[in-house]
Amino acid sequence: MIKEAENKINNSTLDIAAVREKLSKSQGKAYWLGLEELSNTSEFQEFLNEEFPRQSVAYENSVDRRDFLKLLGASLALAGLTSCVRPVRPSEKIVPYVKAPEEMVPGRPLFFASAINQGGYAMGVIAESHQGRPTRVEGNPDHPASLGAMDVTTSASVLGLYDPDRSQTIVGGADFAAFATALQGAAGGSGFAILTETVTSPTLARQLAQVFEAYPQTRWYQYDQLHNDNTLEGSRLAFGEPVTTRYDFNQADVIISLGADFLGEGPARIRYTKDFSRRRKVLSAENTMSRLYVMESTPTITGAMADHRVTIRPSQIVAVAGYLAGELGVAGAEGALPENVNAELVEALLADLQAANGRSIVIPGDGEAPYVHALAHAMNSALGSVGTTVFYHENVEAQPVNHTEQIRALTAAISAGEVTSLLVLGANPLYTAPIDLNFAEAYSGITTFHVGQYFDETAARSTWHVPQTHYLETWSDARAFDGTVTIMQPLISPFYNGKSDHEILAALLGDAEATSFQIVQDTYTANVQGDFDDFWRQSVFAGVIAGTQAPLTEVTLASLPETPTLSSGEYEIQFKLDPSILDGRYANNGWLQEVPKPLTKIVWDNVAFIAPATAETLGVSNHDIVTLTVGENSVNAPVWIMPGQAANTVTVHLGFGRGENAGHTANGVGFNANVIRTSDTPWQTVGGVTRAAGRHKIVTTQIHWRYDSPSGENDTWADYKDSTTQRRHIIRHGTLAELQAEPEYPKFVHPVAEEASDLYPDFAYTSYKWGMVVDMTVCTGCNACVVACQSENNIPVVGKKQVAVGREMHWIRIDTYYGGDLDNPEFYMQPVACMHCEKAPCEPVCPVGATVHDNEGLNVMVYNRCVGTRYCSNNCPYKVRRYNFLQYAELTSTATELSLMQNPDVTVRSRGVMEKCSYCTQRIQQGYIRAENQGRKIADGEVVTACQSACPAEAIIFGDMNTEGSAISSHKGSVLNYALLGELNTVPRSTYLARLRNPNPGLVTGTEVQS
Amino acid sequence: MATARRPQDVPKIDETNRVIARGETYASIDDVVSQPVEETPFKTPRWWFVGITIAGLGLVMYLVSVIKLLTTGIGAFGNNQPTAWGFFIINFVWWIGIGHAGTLISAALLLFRQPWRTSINRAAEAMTIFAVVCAGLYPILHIGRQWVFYWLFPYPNTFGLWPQFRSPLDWDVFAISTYASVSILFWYIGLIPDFATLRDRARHSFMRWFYGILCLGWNGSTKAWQRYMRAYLILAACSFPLVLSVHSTIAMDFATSQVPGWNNTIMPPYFVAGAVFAGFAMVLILIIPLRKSFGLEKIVTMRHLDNSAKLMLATGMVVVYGYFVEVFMAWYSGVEFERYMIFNRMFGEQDAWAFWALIFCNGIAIQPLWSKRVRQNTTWLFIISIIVSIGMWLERYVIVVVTLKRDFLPSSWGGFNPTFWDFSLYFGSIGLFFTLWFLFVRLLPSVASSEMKELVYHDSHHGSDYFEAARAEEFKEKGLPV
Amino acid sequence: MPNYFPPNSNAFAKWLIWGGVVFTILLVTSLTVFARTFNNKVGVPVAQPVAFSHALHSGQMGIDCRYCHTSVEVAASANVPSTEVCMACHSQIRVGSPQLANVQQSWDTNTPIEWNRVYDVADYVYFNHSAHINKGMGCSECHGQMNRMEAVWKNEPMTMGWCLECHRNPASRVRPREEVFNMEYRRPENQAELGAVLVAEYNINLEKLPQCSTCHR
Amino acid sequence: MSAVTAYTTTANVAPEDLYGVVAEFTTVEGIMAAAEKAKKAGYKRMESYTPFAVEGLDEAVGHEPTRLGWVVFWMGITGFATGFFMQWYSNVVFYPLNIGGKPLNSWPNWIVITFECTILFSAFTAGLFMLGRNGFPRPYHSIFNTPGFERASRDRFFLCIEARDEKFDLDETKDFMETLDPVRVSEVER
Repeated sequence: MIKEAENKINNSTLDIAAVREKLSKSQGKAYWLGLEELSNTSEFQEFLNEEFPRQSVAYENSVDRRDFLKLLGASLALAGLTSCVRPVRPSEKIVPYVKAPEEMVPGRPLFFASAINQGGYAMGVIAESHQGRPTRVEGNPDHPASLGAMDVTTSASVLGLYDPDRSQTIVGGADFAAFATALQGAAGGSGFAILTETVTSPTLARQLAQVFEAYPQTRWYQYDQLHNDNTLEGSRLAFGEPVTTRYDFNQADVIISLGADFLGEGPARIRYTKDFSRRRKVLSAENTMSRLYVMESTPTITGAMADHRVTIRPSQIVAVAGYLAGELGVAGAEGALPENVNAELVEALLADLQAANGRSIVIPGDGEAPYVHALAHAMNSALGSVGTTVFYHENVEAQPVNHTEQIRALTAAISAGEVTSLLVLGANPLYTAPIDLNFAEAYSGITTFHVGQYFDETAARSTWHVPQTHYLETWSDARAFDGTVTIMQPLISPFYNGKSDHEILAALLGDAEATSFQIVQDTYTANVQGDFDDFWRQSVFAGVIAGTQAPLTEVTLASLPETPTLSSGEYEIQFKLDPSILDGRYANNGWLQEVPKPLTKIVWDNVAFIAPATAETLGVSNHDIVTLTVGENSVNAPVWIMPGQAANTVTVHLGFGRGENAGHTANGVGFNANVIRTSDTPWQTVGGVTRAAGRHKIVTTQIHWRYDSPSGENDTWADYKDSTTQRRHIIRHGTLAELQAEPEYPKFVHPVAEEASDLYPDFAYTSYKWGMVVDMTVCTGCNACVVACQSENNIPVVGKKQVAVGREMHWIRIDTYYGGDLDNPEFYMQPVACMHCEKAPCEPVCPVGATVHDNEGLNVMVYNRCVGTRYCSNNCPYKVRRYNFLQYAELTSTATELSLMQNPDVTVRSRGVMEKCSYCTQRIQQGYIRAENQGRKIADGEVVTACQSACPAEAIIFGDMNTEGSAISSHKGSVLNYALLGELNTVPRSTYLARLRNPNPGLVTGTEVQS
Repeated sequence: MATARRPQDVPKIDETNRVIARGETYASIDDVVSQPVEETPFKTPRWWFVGITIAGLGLVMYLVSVIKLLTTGIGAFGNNQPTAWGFFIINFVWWIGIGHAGTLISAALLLFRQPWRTSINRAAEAMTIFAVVCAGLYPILHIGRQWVFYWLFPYPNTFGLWPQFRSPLDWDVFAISTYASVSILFWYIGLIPDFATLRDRARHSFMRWFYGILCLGWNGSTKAWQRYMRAYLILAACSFPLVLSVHSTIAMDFATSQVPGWNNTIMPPYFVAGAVFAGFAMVLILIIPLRKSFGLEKIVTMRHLDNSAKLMLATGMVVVYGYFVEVFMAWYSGVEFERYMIFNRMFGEQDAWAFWALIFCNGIAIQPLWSKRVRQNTTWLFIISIIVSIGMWLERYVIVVVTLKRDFLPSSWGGFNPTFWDFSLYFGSIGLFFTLWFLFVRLLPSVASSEMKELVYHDSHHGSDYFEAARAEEFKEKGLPV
Repeated sequence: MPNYFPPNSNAFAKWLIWGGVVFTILLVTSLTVFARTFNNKVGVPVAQPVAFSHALHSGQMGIDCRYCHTSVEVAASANVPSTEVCMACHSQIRVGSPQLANVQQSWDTNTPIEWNRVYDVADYVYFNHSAHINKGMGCSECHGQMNRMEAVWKNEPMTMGWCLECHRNPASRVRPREEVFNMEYRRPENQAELGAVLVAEYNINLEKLPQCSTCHR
Repeated sequence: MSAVTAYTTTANVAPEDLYGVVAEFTTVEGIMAAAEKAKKAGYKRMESYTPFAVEGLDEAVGHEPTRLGWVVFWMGITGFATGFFMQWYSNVVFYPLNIGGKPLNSWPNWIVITFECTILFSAFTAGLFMLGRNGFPRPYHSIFNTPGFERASRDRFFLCIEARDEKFDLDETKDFMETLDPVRVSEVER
């Protein structure tokens, strides 16, 4: 692989023309064509035990043209196994450097600190580079927003770098010089405006300042769908100034979330997950954990983690918040508890809050009304948690503004003729702007300069379009949620001669030749004491500039305004960013499209969540189509019945329905929820829901979610089927109280007596003994591990149709089960990858010994020996093996520049070969060789698997079980430790810590937890 | 020829039940058996041309499907996760099962001195070999990288690797290849004297050459016969345990695994019974038209059909017992996985139909065979045999697909839905089978004439009921029911 | 009735059978040999764009391997030197010599020299030079006596079976670290004992070496 | 009982290329009796040819019982050993690998293949040894020169007293044959 890599990088002339030509031929039949053969008439009551047969489709060719190109656009691969396809390998060339780069050792990756800029906020990353090819990013441990962890979008960003769908040519004029002159011309005249996304970058701010100096009449607007306007407005309401609130979940004993998905949304989500999980880490009865109450209308991963989850409609949050605030003695706050909220629970909640004396957090959701935020601030200060768990600091944005107001103003200005030419940096307003503003029409009327990574909706309607650089391609800087500045360094020169925002503004200022490097440096040369080179080297190396964290500020509560009356109607519609592709900026990323969404396991689609009860009244079931109407706008959406969804509340996710503008992966996927999203009610509104004709096959990677039977009995087949999961003791869960009751041998961890007995003597694992523990108590099911694994192990994307027939390739999956009451269920998340059983059932059945054990206990899969009988998969109780039914990975013969992204240390698998989690054996081997060359043993924590490094909850622990006092041994020693399907005597090396909840003792009757 | 002298104490047995009609002579046997083979191509009956054309089309479909498989991959078929084994293995087991009756008739019945085997063993053995050919191709086709299937054989290689002998799949490799080669040997050895006959009867020099080479210069010398009969007996003695071991091994593909519904000790015996069951069904499907079209009624008598039907009934009941035990053990074990598996088989929304359909085909449909009238009615026998063949295919469908769909972790449950190619490969293999069959009945003597002559000899000297008589006496002495 | 076949047909038939048997045996053996040698181009010198002579540089001048193959001790791949390395000397020595034309051109036009690969391990095999060098495995064990090769050829079949010979019994090949780069090194008579000692001294993990995961990932 | 009258063909065959004298019979009883008589008369080198295996004829003609059974038995043992050794050697000695935590020599797993090898060796020994000892393939055989021998595979039974029998004398033997009540007696050349 490495030599392959060398060849590629050194004589890789990127044949853009060829790729374009390939892509142009890509119109194919719709994905799910033929899937409707499946008659899926089950009613909503059985929806959970309904198992949609994963129908295979009689398709003409393996991966049809469109799919192929989707995959091409999504994930391509070097053929590691060419010699399996072609027995005789052709003679290869070795192409060395002419001048070898500094500090580069061929075959050794280099690591660079940088940051991904998401909605203006920085997420620190360490990017891995092989011979100059960025192959992977991981979190930067020194960065406050990441602490070394990742989420799906961060891991997948490297795929975005190589995406051949990225815009590659300047449109509107001959070259960049022409663009520059045109831009300067426009700015010189009157009515010039700049539209950016959220700006925290000091350099960009500096340049903008320069622009306003040079062109005083220039206006600046910001619009970014990721921007949390309500939080901003809330803080204005509460304190009169747009301060930023920072929470410390590590210190909190009681957490009340008012519709806040703080584990899954916002620039601090990874940091908050870390803090939250560390507070809830339990290995023995000595440990304690915080208690989380969540009030939300649609299940989120935060809600799934809740100890008490309350399902309420969006419009009721205000009332509930008001009631709570009133009870907590916030002046002027009042509200009546809705009847569908369990009063007893709220009382207990209040008691808890009081008891926590300051070690509590009340956190409102970004989508909630500003008034709710104001109440939350008031409550936090009333509870005295400010300074303990809640902190305020100045807003770190260059200009904190309400973006919805901004786009409204911009539209008005354009129609008023005040703005005649517009420079758009990165944003895609024609897709994301609220529909009622009719921004598109206004936009097309004027001279527009668009800078973006894709030739998207906005680009298509612009006078000029210039390709924008990917964050791995340019120098830049950005602030983290807490203000810490990161200098972002490039790993590779721009693929498609894109331009960075800095270069664009420089060009605007008349210096079309300026490099981002120079521009970014200039920002700091001025105000750095001491040796600049030292400062620069340290800052760039560390990935953070020391001491740039925003200082805390004192805030004084203003008196509460009038309680707003939120319009409520029969049906409320709630808008959410998609958990994977956010507002659509990552829509063309195959990894993010194929990663199963948390809780639902849906791939390649967005849907309308409705509650079971609502589905009954509407008479619809999964895959049916409903029409959502807001005002005069309406959209058709496929139904997904979501347990725990508030009644008469529909939740839709943004970012889909990109038509033909987003690239070959995203085109035609899902529906566009923006068309019913208006500027005055951007996040939740009132609308109509009616059943529409037709069906749309939604594909999920899991078809049975039921944990237990609703009726509790199992004398009928349906109930029996429901409750089988429970009787299999797959998920073992209990409460902290139960653990403390029997700290030695908790019954819920060992529901059946297990005694290990075997006819065979055990193998001794003397050198290393690798093992893994997954802590289900802290796992949020955020999918970070899934995508991290995909990127590390060259796992292909297979497309919706292949997933539909049960051929997804992810090596690690997150099993999700719903238990208890359908209207407000408990959620159980269980990441499952190869267990590396010591008595692996897969091994003895392989006729060629392609899967065997090595002396360190790894269940190794030898791809090049595998003939593909698939017997191992049949015999694997955990069904973690993945099979290349078709040539998913790309062969060298047809490889494009996307192949450069592959990890050269992992073989790429060819058709007809089985694959599975390898415990990242390549990392173990590298660690081993490194250690041996230095004549020592591998240290604890030196070898980290991809999933482990990504996990923001630190739920995955990996290491050598023979090392005394290693993290893994302490976890294996925990009383909560259990083996999945251990009674099969497979002796898995991966085990689980039972799922612990910490419900309010006052609310627990028997084992029944009220919600 | 001399008229039969029959022992006085033998009860008279009605004529239809004779293993060979009265009045047959050495020569007449020869003529009946050899005539269809010796016909000049122009004289070949029309039904033969029709038959082989249809079968040939099936063969073409088979080849097309194989090409599709090799070019596109397993992905073109219905297999998926968790149902990693689909039609390939179903058909493999189905064909292997069919093969078994042939060996059983020729080997086991020879050892048990059943004279009625003689006239049908040749055809049955041919059926065995063709079925094994169809079966043997499936495991090779169903692997992901067919071009390296030889890695399953122990051969000198540059990797320094061996097959993994713990795997039942490698047991299959040995079992199937041994079974195929031994069956062919057994069959060929049996054919040698008849080749000699054809050589000596040949009117065209070409046929004389053709059969002259095939018979290896057989001259019927007594020393040759002496060694021949001993070798033939030993081959039979080898084939009988072999045939039992082969299907037991197939059963162990499932029984040694961990999958609930596969991991049953009942599997080997009930697979063997099922194999014989399906095998005799296929024998009847083939023999009934054959004896009619070639006018072999006099040597392939009702007696043969009747006995085959009886065996079908007996083995069928064993299979039904197997189903019962599966259900009982699942319930009795108290293991949730097993229980759920069996309940899903019986009541699962997707596949209950298959279970009840196979219960009908293999359990209910054979009950009429208790009545002699049905057993002696070729039409009914033919229909029932067809139903049984379908039922046995369904049984494998339930065992392979329905079981795999629902194993340990509900999160990984899946579905299975075969594509066009699954079916085309299946029906194609039937085409392959019948192509070979039609070539066989045209080119080779479909009845072992030299062995028939032995029968004629015994018939002429002791009466055709000689053996029954002998056993009847023996039974009387032991006080057993006759 | 006459005989259909002439009397000598018996002999013919016998010859046919025995001939067939002999032929099969010969075929199998020859194929086995073929797979291990010619098929792998063992011992076949490979022409290169530049007539670089290891015999001259390594043998006569005694330049250390690591002068050009710098990463051999620290990385998986023993890198092929960049043109820069050649020019380090040849900007002074034998400038303008026709044999160096390609090197000069590469330097001037800044285009890499495309060398032909001699040792080509399959892509799914992860051979690591540093691991072998540091554990006392000499270059010449695989590459033969490079110091005597004008044009380089593959000295060993490089089949998995061949790799395993040593991975199963490293004591048979391992040599003192200081001898690793010595092309003229000869195994001593007491290789068995010496090997055992070195294996212990270098902490070579005999258990791990023959594992699949050691070379395949 | 023979309805056919015996007649003799006298091909003028030179003694050196005479193979033997052959008598043709129509029934099993005929040839059995003839063989017995011939043996009594002291003929050793004789052989009978029949369309099917006739019980007892081999003793009548004076053939030793075959040793095929023993050969097969020992080859079966060899097959058993080979099969087991192959598996034991490759798993325990040649490349010991940890397969699913099972012992290296998990002999219960070897049973099936060992058994199959036993059967394979035995069956092929039986078949090939039989052919080999009978000298097959043997397209040419002097006995085929016998007039009317094509019925030897149909419905006639032949007894041949070979010229190399030391008691053989053309005329005597022919006369003796006549006494056996055959349907025909003929001289057969090599």
